[in-house]
Amino acid sequence: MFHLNKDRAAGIVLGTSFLITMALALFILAFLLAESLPVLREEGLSFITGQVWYVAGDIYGALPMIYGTLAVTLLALIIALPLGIGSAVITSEILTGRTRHIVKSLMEMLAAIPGVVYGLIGIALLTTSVRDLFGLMDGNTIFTAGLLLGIMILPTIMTLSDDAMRSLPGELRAQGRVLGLSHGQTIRRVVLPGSIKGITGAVLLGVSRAMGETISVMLVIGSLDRLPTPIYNVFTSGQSITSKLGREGAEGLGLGLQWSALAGLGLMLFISVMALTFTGNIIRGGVRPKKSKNHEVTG
Amino acid sequence: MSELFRLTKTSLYFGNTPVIHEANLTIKNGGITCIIGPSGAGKSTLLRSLNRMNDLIADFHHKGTIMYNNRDIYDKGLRLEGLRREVGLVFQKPCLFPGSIHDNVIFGIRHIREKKKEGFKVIAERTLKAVGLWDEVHNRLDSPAIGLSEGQAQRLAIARALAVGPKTLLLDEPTSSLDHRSARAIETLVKELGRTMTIVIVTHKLEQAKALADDVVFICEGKICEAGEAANIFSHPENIETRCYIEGSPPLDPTLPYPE
Amino acid sequence: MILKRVYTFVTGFLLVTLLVMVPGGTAAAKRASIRVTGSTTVLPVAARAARSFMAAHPDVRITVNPGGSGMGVKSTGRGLADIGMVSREITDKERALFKDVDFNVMVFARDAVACVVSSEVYEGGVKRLTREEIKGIYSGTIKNWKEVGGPDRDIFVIDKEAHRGTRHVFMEYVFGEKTPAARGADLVSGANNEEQTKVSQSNSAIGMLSIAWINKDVRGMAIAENGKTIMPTKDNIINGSYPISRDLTFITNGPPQGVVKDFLDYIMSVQGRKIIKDSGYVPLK
Amino acid sequence: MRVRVKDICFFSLCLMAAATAISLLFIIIGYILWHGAPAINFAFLTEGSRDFGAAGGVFYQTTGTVLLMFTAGLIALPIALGTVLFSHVYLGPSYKKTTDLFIYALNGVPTIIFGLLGYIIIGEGLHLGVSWVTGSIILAVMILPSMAVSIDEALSAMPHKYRDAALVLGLGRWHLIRTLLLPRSLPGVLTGLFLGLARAAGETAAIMFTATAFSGVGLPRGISEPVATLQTHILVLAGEATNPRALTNAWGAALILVTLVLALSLTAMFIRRQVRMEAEI
Repeated sequence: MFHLNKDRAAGIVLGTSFLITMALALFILAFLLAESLPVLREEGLSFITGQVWYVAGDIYGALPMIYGTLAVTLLALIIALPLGIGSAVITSEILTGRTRHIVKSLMEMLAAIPGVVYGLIGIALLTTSVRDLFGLMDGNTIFTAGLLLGIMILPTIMTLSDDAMRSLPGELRAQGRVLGLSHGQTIRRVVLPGSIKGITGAVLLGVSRAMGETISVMLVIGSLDRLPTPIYNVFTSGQSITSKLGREGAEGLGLGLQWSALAGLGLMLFISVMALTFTGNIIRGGVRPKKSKNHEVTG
Repeated sequence: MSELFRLTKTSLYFGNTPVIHEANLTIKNGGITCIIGPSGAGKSTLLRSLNRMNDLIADFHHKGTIMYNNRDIYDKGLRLEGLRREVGLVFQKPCLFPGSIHDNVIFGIRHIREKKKEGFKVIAERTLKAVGLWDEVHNRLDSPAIGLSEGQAQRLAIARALAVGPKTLLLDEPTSSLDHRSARAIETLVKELGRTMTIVIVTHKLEQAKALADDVVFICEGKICEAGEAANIFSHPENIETRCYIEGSPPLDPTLPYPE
Repeated sequence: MILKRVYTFVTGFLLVTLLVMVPGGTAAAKRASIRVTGSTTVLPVAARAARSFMAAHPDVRITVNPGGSGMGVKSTGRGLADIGMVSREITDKERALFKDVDFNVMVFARDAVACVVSSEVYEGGVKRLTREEIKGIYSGTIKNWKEVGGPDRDIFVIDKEAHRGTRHVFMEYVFGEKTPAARGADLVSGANNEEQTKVSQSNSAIGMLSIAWINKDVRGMAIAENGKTIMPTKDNIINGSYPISRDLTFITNGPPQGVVKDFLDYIMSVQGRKIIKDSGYVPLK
Repeated sequence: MRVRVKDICFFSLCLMAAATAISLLFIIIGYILWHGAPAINFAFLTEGSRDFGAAGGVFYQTTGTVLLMFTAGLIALPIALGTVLFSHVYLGPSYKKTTDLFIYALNGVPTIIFGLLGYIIIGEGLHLGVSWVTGSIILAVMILPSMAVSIDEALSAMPHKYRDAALVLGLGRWHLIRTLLLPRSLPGVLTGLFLGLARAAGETAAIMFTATAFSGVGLPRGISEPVATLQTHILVLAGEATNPRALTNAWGAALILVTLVLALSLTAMFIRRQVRMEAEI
């Protein structure tokens, strides 16, 4: 009996912490849903399609923020994707042992630098460079935010793509070479297509990270709740969902329709990021990244 | 003699694939029962299901009943830990924990009060003596168990199982990865243990079965082909597959042309 | 064994953190603390006053946080701040949100909001603007500095977050309402420091700032009104001629009591008035 | 021959990408060092800030960051460990995927959302206000999943034979945890702890309106007082990018923060690497 009780007690304690963890994600979703109901009822579809966010008149249209989020994410991807996959090819297929390890560690360091420091670099270096380089009136633009985000998600895309390529069995490469393909051809025709799932997953996770990043975007995007004219002109100020939440969150917290609208923005962000994270993790093959044990030469 | 295990229409599945199909079997109390059969027949799966070690495998499930001492081992009121302490099991490959030899022997009893009263040192000495390892290791009980040879490790694993005080010991091909001499030592040990407790041993070595078994269960392709007293089965196998297996030729496949 | 040592270390780390936290938690109850939040225009006064007040009263801890006037009103309303810094009037909408709260407003200084431009524009010839010109710029009808007598450069229009006190006061003068939409805006800034930075980083910017933030890179425009040109100076605030001026206030939930009252009294004292003056505002008589 | 040309182009493109990526790191680190190092001196590390961050040091900001991160770790670690142990020992393997999905979901939640909800639920709902404790709880929730993932990785990497060998001896669940899983999860616990601490130390959005105050903050006298942090200090000073003194101090604070975060991450990476090497033997 002595044993059973201990097991049960441990079960209750551990089970509680388990339930806390499991409940958190659901709770956040439920809370955001509940809080954003008023604005959805009030605004309906125009919450998503409306272009005007005017607190004094209780008009909340989130289109500029949605546009801003999509635009900075897309820009970030355009920058990070080729750089990330190109570097992953180098670390996974060319480098071995110690060098590979060092390069990967350096990339992880890049990922560890806090967002606010990126923001500081953005403000002090990037905005002025972008302004002077493109002859703009000001460097606080959607483009600047995208550029900064691109640098920030580069390590995610690179290390996860590297994992994906490394998890391909070595025989596959050997097979490619046996068939007379060159090293480059083997990578292009065997390795890249073979690890496309993992790379796609990596990209989705990178995108979700870009969407959720707040501080650095908030510092350089310009915080203007307006769609640019023409619509593809990313060299103007804009607003992303996160920067809107960061800017207006403190003032609008918990009160009235403004808060409901902010919660609605949060809900949109939450759902899109969740969808990306889920799909990303599922595409990557089960939820768990497969650890590449084969041909891992640890230096 | 009384029966210890009774399997009634027991089927064991991994996913949708039955590994054992509707087996009916009794294993009697006391003595050594050998489970033999060609590899892949489901011997180990059957053995591991006797103390529910298959439960840990994600897609495992079972049908039918497995009774132990006239009690269903899947009975809700039954304590799994209690069952496993009464029915010990030793794996094919010894798995020693990081830590000393002494730590390994008492790993299963470290938290049992009654055992603590008895004294871990005493128990360790008794079980190590029982498996004939005492003389080899008594002066280095505190050194890491990793340093032991494969044969010693297997005997240590048996000692570890014995320390818990089981009434029944299940052995899953305990000699398959050992050299000849170590295997002989284990066989002698098993024979010895068989005098005082029930042993169920899976083996694919016929000589071993012949040397050890009081009873034999022959399994082929997930079915119990034949079970009974060892002497009978080895001298007069009724089943054609059994006979072929015992005589060392492959079973006849009626779909193939008869070999010339 | 290493494992054991590491576990000891982890347990030790947890214990030490606990030990740091628990006495800290109990000690805090004995001492007073005041939380001040809101307008970045008022912040320098509050922060400086807090520093010297704390020097004299070591038991009192006063924390000051920026966030804007809107934040000041709301934090005070919901009890998350003891004192709200507000550089504008409390709006009807805000009062409606906090029906049960009796806001006590303490006016402590006068300030003016200046229309500011980048020094390049100022030196390029734009030294005064009329209300109509500013309105044109902020509503997007005037797009180039040459339209108001400056260099041939596009105007970079910097707006402020809608709840900010500076914007309320500025817009009330320009548009006749506190929270109009500024369709001509190119960028939205928050705190005064940020606005100041954005204006000075640019060579063609227009913005709005409390006169305390005017410097050699960020020039204050004179307002041309009824044939007169009025500079945003302290003197013109005092004599009431500069049109975009305002009260700077501290608000509390109900009349201030205890240390909060002591602190607010300190701000109204001689030392406090000196701090207000040093911060660039006009203390009330 | 065309294959060769193609290959050369392909590899040089990849190489350029990798070089860009790596040089980005060096440019960023170098830039922070270049601008931050002049600010660093003894007084900067040991004094409180004055003149709204433009003068003085960042002592209280540094201690605030460290305090917040430690308490967050203190809260998150047991919960993360409990969660993983529960899913490994009490739940069958069939629940593993669902559990993982939830943990990964939590890991993906944008941090600003933690900040907003934390303020409403913990700050207002539990009346803890803008304080050290509010921030700690929010950060704890934020780092919980990455800790859980690390611990889970360590436990999942343990060969099943150990668990089987323990269970077959009739060990109860609690004893399985005590004798086998806890010691085996230690490297994961440490990796997770350090990764979590690094994340907590670098986070701004989740704490900027829930835990910190800008001015007038010393060492917090209790968990219900706000703290100053390097992150929010940098955020405020970043708004003053034209004031050279403020900017220098912002870079100094950034240098300290980056050093702290990188030291923590490198420790985590080091431990994880030791574990991997052990697992490969």
